Amino acid sequence: MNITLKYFSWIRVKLKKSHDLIELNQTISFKELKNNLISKDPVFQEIFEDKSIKYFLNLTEIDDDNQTLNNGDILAFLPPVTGG
Amino acid sequence: MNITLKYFSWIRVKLKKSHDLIELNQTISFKELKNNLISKDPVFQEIFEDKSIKYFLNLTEIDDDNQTLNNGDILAFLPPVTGG
Amino acid sequence: MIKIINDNFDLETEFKFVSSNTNGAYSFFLGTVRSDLSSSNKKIKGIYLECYEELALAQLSKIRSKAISSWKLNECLIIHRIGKLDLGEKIVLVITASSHRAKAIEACEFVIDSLKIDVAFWKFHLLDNDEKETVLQKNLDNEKMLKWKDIIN
Amino acid sequence: MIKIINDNFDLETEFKFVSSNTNGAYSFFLGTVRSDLSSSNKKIKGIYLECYEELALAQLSKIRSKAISSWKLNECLIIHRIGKLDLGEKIVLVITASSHRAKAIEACEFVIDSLKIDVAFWKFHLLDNDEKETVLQKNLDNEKMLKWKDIIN
Repeated sequence: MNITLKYFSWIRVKLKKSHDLIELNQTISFKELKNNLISKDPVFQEIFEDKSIKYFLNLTEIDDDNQTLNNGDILAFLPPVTGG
Repeated sequence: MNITLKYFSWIRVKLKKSHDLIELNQTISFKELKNNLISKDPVFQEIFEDKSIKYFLNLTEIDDDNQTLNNGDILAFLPPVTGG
Repeated sequence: MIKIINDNFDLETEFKFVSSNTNGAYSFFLGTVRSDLSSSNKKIKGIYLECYEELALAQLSKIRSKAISSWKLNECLIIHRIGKLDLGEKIVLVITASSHRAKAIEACEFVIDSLKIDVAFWKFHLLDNDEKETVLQKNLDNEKMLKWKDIIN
Repeated sequence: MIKIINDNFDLETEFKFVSSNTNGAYSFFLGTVRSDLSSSNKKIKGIYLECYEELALAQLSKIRSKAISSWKLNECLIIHRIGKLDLGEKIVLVITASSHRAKAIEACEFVIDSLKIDVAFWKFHLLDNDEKETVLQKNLDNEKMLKWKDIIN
């Protein structure tokens, strides 16, 4: 299964990319994905420790780390917004 | 001496004119002018009894009936405003 | 800038007069001629606006200065139209310019609230039967103005 | 109407989209690119606006609906620009249309306050040395939003 990660603002700048396509063999929880990403790149440690960042799964904010991610899901990393 | 009276809104409509030129032999107080006008036309009785009307002498609101009117003065009759 | 005019005006053009790189926030209030009257069932086909122009200019100037000093505005523009206006036409425009959004918004509301009760304009409804009807001042406008007494001195 | 666009827009044209004879009061908030930064002494030559467009449209739509229902608005238009913008350029426009002045003004402030903290836009300063600097969210904006909790539920 595939999950698309979308990065915005300073996260995009820091990672030097706007998105990633993650391929997995089975469904995974948001918490498991976090650990997965940290093990691949320690910069994610910093990101996940920043409590100001919000995570949106298919345009809805994630409020439970145990939420399951499914094939085709889009997970967005959102630093505090600064529009207007 | 001459005093110009300016009428606005329903007062102008009621009097069917926008202004009057009053000729006087001597200076006069606002109170005396009021009595003067009422004696000439009883419609001024109704006007002066309406406490919502404001009187501006040379663009400044009159707050004292004993104020003296001088040659060349412009006295305006202002019903409550309704602009905007 | 204060203007009392007969002609219609263009919002983009008027904005350019107050626009500057040091601002960042602009609040506009635009009043237009409504077809339905809240106070009655009568139909109107427009309005007529009367003005004591020398006095209105002086009164608007005072309100504008008070708004600029109280909210530290960079600019404040007031345009009010006079004469005959059709349904939907613009009557009044207030633009306040500031570096701070909340200040621009509050000052703009102060200006239009003040204008409604303190400036020498009078409205007439032009009725379908060609009569002119004097518009009466709303108590609500007077009451709304009271809130500014605590903010402005 | 909600638009997320690169191009500049014209205020008079946008007003015509929301204009109707049944309104009478329009409140506009216009945000533009400021040359002086309140937070630092750095000079900027413009900004870059990033957006998660699908999400931003959904978030703006929710804010717009809330404003319309809470203040019984007749219309509400929101335009936000994205991409590179020069000093003084328009960033955001909110127009609320109502038959009542106070409602239009309050609703307009609610929309821009909500947009500032709840919609997926991110600003970068384009510095004179060609660097991009991430703009940080203002605490003030979050605090200002709290006042709406009592008004809107």
